[in-house]
Amino acid sequence: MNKVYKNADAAVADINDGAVLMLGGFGLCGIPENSIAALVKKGPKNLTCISNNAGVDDFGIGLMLQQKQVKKMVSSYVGENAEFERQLLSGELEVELIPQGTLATRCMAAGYGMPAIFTPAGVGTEVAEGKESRVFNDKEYLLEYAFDADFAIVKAWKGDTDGNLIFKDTARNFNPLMAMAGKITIAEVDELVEPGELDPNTIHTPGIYVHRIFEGVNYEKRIEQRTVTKSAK
Amino acid sequence: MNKVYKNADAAVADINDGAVLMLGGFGLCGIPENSIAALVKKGPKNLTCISNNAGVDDFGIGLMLQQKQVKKMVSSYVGENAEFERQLLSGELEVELIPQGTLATRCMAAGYGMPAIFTPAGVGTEVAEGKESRVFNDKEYLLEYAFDADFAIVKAWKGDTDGNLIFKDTARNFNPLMAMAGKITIAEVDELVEPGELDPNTIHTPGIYVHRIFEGVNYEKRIEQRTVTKSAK
Amino acid sequence: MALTKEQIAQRIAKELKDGYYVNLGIGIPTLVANYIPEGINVVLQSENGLLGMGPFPVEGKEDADLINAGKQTITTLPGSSIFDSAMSFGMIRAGKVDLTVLGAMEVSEQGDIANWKIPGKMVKGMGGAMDLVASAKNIIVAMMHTNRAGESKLLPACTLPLTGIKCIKKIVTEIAVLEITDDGFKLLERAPGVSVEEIVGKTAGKLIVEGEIPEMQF
Amino acid sequence: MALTKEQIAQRIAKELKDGYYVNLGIGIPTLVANYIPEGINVVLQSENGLLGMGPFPVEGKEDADLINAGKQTITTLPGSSIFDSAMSFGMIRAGKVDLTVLGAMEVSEQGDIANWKIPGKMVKGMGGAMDLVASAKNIIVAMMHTNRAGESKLLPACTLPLTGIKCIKKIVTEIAVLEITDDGFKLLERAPGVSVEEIVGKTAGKLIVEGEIPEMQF
Repeated sequence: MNKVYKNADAAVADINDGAVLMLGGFGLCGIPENSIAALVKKGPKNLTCISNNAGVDDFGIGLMLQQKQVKKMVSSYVGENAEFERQLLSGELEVELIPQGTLATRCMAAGYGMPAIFTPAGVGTEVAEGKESRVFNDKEYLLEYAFDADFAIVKAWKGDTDGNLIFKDTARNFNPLMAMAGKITIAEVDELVEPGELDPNTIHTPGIYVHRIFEGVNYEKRIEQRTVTKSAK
Repeated sequence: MNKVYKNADAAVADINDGAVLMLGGFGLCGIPENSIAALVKKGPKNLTCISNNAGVDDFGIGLMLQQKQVKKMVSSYVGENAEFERQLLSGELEVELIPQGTLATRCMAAGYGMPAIFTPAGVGTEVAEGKESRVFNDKEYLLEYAFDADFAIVKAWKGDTDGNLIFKDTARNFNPLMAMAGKITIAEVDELVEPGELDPNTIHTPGIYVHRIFEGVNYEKRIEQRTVTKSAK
Repeated sequence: MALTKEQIAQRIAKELKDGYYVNLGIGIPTLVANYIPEGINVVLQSENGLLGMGPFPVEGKEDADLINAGKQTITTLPGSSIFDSAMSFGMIRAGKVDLTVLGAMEVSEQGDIANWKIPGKMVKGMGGAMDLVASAKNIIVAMMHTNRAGESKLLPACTLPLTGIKCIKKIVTEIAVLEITDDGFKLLERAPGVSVEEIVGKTAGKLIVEGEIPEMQF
Repeated sequence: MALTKEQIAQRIAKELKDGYYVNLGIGIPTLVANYIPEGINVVLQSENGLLGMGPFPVEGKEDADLINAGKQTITTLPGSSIFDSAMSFGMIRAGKVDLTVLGAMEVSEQGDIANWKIPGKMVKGMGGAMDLVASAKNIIVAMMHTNRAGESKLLPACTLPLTGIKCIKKIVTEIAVLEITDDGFKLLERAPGVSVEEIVGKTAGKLIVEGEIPEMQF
């Protein structure tokens, strides 16, 4: 069975209006740049995007926001984005804010076939409103449900044609979790190799979780906060 | 803070009567041979051992069973061990049988700070007796609790002095899960290296989970079922 | 003529589709790997933490660190991946494994299965069987139609302690291929030369026989 | 004399112990890394998936794939490890991180904290703050004692939406070190030259002052 797609356009061709998407990345680090560009080009609307952040005005999911493709964002932090703020305040955009660890674990739960998990994050806060809570060992936890996404779109460093993925440094973040969680998982990679080229012990996402893979092009890998040490220690 | 211990004797020196232990390995694959030998030598009794299997008569946890050190085994499969069977039938040994995936996930839950998880394994069977169950999306799941172990004892391939671990092939199995789950985690490794020698992207168990580490000696790595192909294809 | 174990495996192998991820249990199910149809690519999962299991190693190349869930020394194929037991059962629970083939002591007409415990005998444990049957979306049982005493293993209800309930989709025995339906076992195929009457006689649970029952093709 | 932000960080750094795994929030907490005492080895966790965070890279060595939770380019130190966000918050929830240092808008005398949302202002989200405060066993808040309007940020009860409840253990401000006890804020130390009266005057929540209050030592 061939999992290899020619490019992002081909891989996202059946993502249509109203789809629920997971998009990997933390800030602009490890985001599926090619797929986002292809989605902007193809133009599906009313998307629900589960992603830790919403990009910046002119990059990442921000590009989809500019095209008004997003109906709802499910994120832990959505700063750094003026268009996002405008749409939110005008009521064009819905946002659900979720603690970062809860977001991550709800992805993992989906990939691990666990319908729900317990986490203490948000107990006693407005995040807990309307949610079931339960005490274990004198500590209160919220019951949080596994996500249910039509597509997970992730960015990996290396991948093979069987769909095995390896991530690099902190560009890993939510990517392997979301890769496990999509009904259909699309992975774009810096480098696509043949089966056998990756050490099985170093695979972060086994190919069983990945349905489509392609080698991306022209990665910008924009840096949000360029911080440097003036002199080497 | 020094995590490096001289040898297995030093690493298990404070494991005393009545301790609850997790021991990594699947069959005889990836078991902490040195630590088991040291426990046999030191001789703590009334141990509870959480481990997928109970070794064979003359190897692995079987050695501790021979010394009557084990009060209770928590496992998914305990065949291949005549002394185990004798102690069980005579009432000397208690055994709790748990589905393998449930065993694994209860370890992971401990390492991830999740007090309990939901799994469908065992629904409608005697494993479900006395357990809380719950329906999500028309499917029934059992509520299973995170393990609580005094010590987790694991075997890794490579480790560094900060406690970072890398496992090899299917000797990984339960090891990284148990490594996350012990109040005190002891890791024995084939090869102990300095920090910086392992690629951070290939670490399976981050050092934060590992409290003691030592380089093991004289690994036997016994094979239970030696199966071979007569001629190369 | 009743099928051999190899033929049961061969018949089950016909259920494989290109791209399938498959978990094969110990015994007859393991033999299925020998009959994967030409031109079809199937990835074998071993629940101790491996995708892409290959054949046994050539003599002298056995590696104690590389075994399958039956504790046999094995090899990996190009494209394989290794993971821990939680992820292994995670992908099983999440329904990512397309087909699971298991042995059984008894199967009920509701699709319940018993394959881990015989009262009065030493209980070795369920291993990963309960996780597999509770999670897999597509389970085929490979077993003999009757036990050594000649009693049917296809029952109205299991008499042995259950491994899982309402989970089996299909059964391949030495004499028949059957599907579990809401109304009981449905006879799909019979072994070459085996009569419908023989299958009826050896099936204790409710058996649906509709129209002409074709012989199995290999 | 009120402490500078650097001095607040410096005072918090005295709480570090050898072998600690530490998560430092954005702002003053980040500065703590600059004052790790000699001879003490501390491992910094960044909740986007890194243990063993090092200093910012030298110019030209920035790597877009290597950032901290504040999205700043960073480096890794020998012995570092990378993991996904679920494991990152897993180790936080499991209490493996020894110390968490966070900023706050308000802290209550029960140890509640508010630091993510101001009604009427654009809400950016809680990021990992709710996970951290609900999970960490040892949380120190680094903040100014009063807000820009001069109002106390140490309150009988928080007025802003909460981030977490009964979780803060200690607070270091520009004028005082305080501990949260069952009976309210307990004054432990005062900044050099700052009077107990000034601290009392700037603390709206219940403040316990017992005996002589020493000046902070650096």
